[in-house]
Amino acid sequence: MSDYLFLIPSLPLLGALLCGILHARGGKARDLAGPVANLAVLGSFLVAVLAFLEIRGHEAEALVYEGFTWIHTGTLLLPFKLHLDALSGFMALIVTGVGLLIHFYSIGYMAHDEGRAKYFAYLNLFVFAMSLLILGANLPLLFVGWEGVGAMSYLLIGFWYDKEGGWPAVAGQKAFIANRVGDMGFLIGMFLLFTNFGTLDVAAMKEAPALSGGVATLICLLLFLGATGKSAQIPLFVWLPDAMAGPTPVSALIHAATMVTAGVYMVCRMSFLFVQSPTAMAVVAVVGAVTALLAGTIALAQRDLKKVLAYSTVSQLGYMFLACGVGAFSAAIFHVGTHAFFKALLFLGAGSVIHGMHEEQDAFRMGGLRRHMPITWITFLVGGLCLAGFPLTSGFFSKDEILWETVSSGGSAAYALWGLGALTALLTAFYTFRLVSLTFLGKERFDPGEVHPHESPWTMTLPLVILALLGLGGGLMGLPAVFVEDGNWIHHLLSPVLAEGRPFASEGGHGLDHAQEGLFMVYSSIIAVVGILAGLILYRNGPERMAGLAKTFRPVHVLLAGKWFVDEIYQVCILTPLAALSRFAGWFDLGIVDGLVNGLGRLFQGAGFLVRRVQDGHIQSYAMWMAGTTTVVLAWLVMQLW
Amino acid sequence: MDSSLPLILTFLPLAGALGILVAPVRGRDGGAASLWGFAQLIGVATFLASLPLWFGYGPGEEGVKFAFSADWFRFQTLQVRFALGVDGLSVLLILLTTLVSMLVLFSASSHIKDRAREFLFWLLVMESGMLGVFLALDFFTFYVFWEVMLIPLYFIIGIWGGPRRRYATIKFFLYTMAGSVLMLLAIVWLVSHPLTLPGAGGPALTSSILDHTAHLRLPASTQTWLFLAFAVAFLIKVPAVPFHTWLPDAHVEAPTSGSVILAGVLLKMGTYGLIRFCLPLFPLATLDFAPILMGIGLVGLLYGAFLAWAQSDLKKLVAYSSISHLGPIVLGTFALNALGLEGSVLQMISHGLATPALFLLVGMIYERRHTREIGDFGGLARVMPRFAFFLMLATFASVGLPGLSGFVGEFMIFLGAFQASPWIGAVAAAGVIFGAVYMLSMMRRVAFGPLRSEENRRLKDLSLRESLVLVPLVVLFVWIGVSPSTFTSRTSKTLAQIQAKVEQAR
Amino acid sequence: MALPVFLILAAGAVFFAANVVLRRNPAECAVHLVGSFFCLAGIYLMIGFPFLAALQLLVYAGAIMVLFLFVIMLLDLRREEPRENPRISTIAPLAMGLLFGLLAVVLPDMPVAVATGRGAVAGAGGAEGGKELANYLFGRHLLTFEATSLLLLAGIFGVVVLAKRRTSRKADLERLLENIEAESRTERKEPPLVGAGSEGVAS
Amino acid sequence: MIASILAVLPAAEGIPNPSIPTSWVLLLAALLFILGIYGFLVRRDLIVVFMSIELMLNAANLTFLAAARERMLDPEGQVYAIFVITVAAVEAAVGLALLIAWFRLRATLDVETAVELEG
Repeated sequence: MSDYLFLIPSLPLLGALLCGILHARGGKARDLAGPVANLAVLGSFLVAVLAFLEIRGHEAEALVYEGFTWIHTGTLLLPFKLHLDALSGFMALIVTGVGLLIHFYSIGYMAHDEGRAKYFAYLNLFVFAMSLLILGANLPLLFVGWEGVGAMSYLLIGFWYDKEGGWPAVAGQKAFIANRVGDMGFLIGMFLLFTNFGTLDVAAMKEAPALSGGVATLICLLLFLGATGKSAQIPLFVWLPDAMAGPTPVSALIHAATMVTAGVYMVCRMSFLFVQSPTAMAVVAVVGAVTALLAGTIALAQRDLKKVLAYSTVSQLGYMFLACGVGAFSAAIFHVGTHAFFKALLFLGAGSVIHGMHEEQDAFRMGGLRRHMPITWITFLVGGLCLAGFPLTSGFFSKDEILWETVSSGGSAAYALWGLGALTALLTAFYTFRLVSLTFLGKERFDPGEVHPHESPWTMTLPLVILALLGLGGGLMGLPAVFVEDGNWIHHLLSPVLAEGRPFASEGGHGLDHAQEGLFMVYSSIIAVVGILAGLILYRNGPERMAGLAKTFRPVHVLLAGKWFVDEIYQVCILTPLAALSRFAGWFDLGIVDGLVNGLGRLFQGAGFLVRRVQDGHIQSYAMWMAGTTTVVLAWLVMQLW
Repeated sequence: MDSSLPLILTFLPLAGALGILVAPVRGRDGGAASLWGFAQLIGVATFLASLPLWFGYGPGEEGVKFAFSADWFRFQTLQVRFALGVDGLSVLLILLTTLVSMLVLFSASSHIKDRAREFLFWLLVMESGMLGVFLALDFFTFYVFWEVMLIPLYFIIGIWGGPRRRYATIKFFLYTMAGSVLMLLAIVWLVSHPLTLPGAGGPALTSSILDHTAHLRLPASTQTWLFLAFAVAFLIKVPAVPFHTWLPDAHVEAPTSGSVILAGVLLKMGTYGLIRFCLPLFPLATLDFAPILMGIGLVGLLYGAFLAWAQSDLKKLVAYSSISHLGPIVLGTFALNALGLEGSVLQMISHGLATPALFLLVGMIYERRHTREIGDFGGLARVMPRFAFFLMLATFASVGLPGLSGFVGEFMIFLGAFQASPWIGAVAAAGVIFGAVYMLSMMRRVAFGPLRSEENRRLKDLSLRESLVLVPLVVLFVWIGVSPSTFTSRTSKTLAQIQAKVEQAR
Repeated sequence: MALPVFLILAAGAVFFAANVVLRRNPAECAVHLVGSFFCLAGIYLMIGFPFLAALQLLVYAGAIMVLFLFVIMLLDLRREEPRENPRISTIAPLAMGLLFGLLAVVLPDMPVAVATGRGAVAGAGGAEGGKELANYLFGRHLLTFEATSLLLLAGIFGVVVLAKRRTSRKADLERLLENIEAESRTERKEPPLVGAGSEGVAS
Repeated sequence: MIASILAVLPAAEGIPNPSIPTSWVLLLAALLFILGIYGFLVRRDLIVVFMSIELMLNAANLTFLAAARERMLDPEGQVYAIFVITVAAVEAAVGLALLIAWFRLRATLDVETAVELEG
């Protein structure tokens, strides 16, 4: 029972409150926000490291911190319980570690933005929510972090809410609502879990007996819907590219390293459930692979630096879900780790480029920056190599492991999925180095008169260098068996926590041996090198050469540049009908329902008018009424007599 | 042992009101300042008087505390008693009433300029009416206070309201009156129906709610129509979907303080009544009508959300949003399990905090810009950061962001509803999306985006006094969000008894 | 033998009554009403009430109708214009026809209360019938008799008060002239007899 | 010819002129009454309306007397008839006075113009 565990979330929370107060005071105090925020995350990182060592050290299965009872109603008992085991420990390290680097980088990046204190408050709140997500022992607590992270990304994306005609605010809202759609699935999944397991505590659910196939599949699919919302997979990935409207460090932290991996973490955390339903695993794998390919193709035709990286993130996330789908949960987490390093590096590099080029984001109007920003150039190159999967880089090892696990998971689908993965790897390498050569190589395509790029200050370049080293060295965490007998350190770390399951293997798949593993490793390195060279050669001196090619394949280019028109499809199929439905509801409510009520009023009024017309002032008409009624009465009497 | 606390709670505001009516005050502005001061003093005193309830009725308590009862009038064999008391169900709502009333008294002076004396009189009378309803343990006491509560709002909307106030206030009054007349019919029938009390020899007439709740045995058919009579009266008050059209008009035309009290407390009368009367008194009918009413709750949630999305008037949007937020409460109540009931009570409190905050903010912006069209706003966060901060918090609370009060209530309700019937629970969870859609789009169009019009540029931010009024609400958002069990534990025993009463009949 | 005479008288009464109602000129109506009263008096005589017949002639024909004629002459009333909206004048005859049909069906066998003993005195209608009637009138109905005398007294006072002139003579004249102009403007057929009409009233 | 008229005069004994059935007299009264109502409802001239009222009163008188005759010339009937006549006289007097006052105001007796009471 280690009670220092609650420090990991509470330190950033404290930091956020302090920054909030500093922001409220304004003036000079705002400059203090940066350091305060960094200190908070540093503290949290150290605690995470300490906790991680404690677990690794004497094999303590997991650290648990039991706080106050949060919700206690009838059979539902949800204490505020934090639980750090190998999986959440590793994730905590990444979140707080990369988070720290990004906080440090943000000091320089946001130096002269007058809302910087508010920015750091939000960033700290984000780390708080993310750590809550990772450490939450029961699903509702995880959900608190889950939506908290969504809210923070909403605020951070819309940080510059009055720039570009208010577009960031719209992007933020889009992100929040897309997440909310996913959260609906997560919620219903939790309800089902509670009705079936009677508890929502992850550890308790793990021990509980297995569910029947159908229910398990339904729950897994619902949880996966939540994951697609958060980790931007096929149905709900539209918000991530627009999320680039936020400051670049935000994109680095949220949309590359931490938040988007929350979905993968949740799937791995519930791996014991996913393993129980092969169909759900298949769905996860297929969705992952298809998303990877789709995003990869879109990235080919993007001009905006950050948009390319955003789609590349969606694509890499697709890889992670592919890994989860084929049962290689530890490979997924390994890729989460390495991806966090090099993608954060690429984003921060892009940030430094944009910072230097005074908010210019269009790669077509850059070029030749290697002479102006040497550090950024080298670190960006390293990042690009990792992303492309250049042999021996961390990206290579983690992506290769995923591809290897996919093909070796047996079953007919394995080869198809591997094919998709390999093709995406080729595309990734190609568009990465298309970007690198467009931005850094070739001649300057901007007029040096009014734009003079300069290298970013050391506070920004230091994190780049650190991340570059991590990117290169990251592969050591999971060396494949071919190199070192049991070099896959991360696999051993996570295996006790993650469930083992080869959903496809059961279909008589033939486990491949080491020789094939080496062979496939050669395949992926060839793919990477080919992609890199293609990217370099075709885009060496500017986009003109490829422009011609783009014209010949006009429809393909339009399709890709238009992002497969997914946004437009959603707009037409979902948003407009819903808006029309709501307008109809508005009209219906006022017209019909309200009409009925007012109608009742008018009915009585009308009746009043009818009666009034009888009193028309003529004496003789009154006499007429009298004579008439007496006659009628008389007639009635006569009838009676009869 | 009769405790005098409920008496103080009920009659202190009334005494204050009478005091204000006759207080001879002079002063620069015709003595208004001293009147406001006096009224605010009464408001604070009532709130302080209600605090002992919080400590006296701790977690895990059950049964009626602070009871007070005196003979009122005798009618042949029926001895009607003026009975007051507090139990798990009403303790939180009483505290909510005193808090909201106190905040209204502090915030109203900024926008009620003319005839302050009458306004304060009616406001305090209304507060004592509301407290009376929550405290009442006797049918007649309940019905008297139920009517006493209606009349002040009729005047507050009618006199200090917006352009179409007469139409709105008459509609509101007639609508609720129609419902309460139905209820009166049922009450009269009930009270005239002899009840076999244990140990009291033969069947005797009594008008105490508790006796009826404990010993009422009715055949299914009579239960049905009695249930319907009560249910319709309360569904009008909630307001549930078919009977909701009075709410947007009443809100749009009411002055800010009127809207705050209407949304903060009056709407809870409906749901409180459902739990207090419909469930325990007519268990068989409750079981028959539970699915239908869960459906009504669900429709309220979705229909309210869609309506809110279609509004261009800020105040109307918030009004429809409260219809959408009360839908789940009805849904949770008729899920008939611990989760649903406690979730509904908690959601009542959290809605009672979030919507008043939203209305106060709408009022503040209306005082500055004199328009409620969302289109006229934009980019206020740049000019009024404090306003934007509070608006953001209130929106997140009402959208149900975890960590704030909205989420816990909705989560428990949806889970309870899911256990009652999976499909309704699932669709209700979908309602969460629409809730986010219209609130967030409202906030974006109001606070974020570029500063379009010149007038917005010159707006001054919230004054210290206005912010102080909002602070207690925000603190409670977080407190309920972070540790809801301190609140639900107070209601769990009483609600368990009510649920047990319904279960017996199953 | 008396039946034919009765029928003649009845027909006369009905004829005169119909004319009272249908004639345009009020003066003619009055004359016809008098005629109808005579016929009625005759009928009273025939069914055995000579005192009543006399009374009828004296009071009704003599006093009341003279009063009517006097007023008609005083106010110089012209022919009455047909009504613009004939609605009533179409419905009324139908209603009256229906009513008469009903009465015709009902009245013949109307159960008349059993004759009281007193009435059996033979020859009550004869010459000394009046004495018998007088004893009855001042015996049993003395109170009613006195009441009617009071009524008459009140009537007289009423008439005097009503007829009193409130406004000055000149004001009356002006108003009358105005009204006459107004009335003459509304009369479509006859030319305005301003000259003749005014000095008649002025006397 | 005088003889025939004198013969019509009621002989001393029993009900005079028994050959005249009372129901016929009642029928005559009814007819007169109805003509009175018709005049009252249809005519626009107030004076004619008054006359129609007189007509109705006479019809009532006739009914009284017819009934009295049926009951062996019961004086009760005659007394009522007398009262009816008296009341009619007073009514006519006051009515005509009102009529004159009305005329002084309006210069016309047309009933159609008096619609101030319209609802």
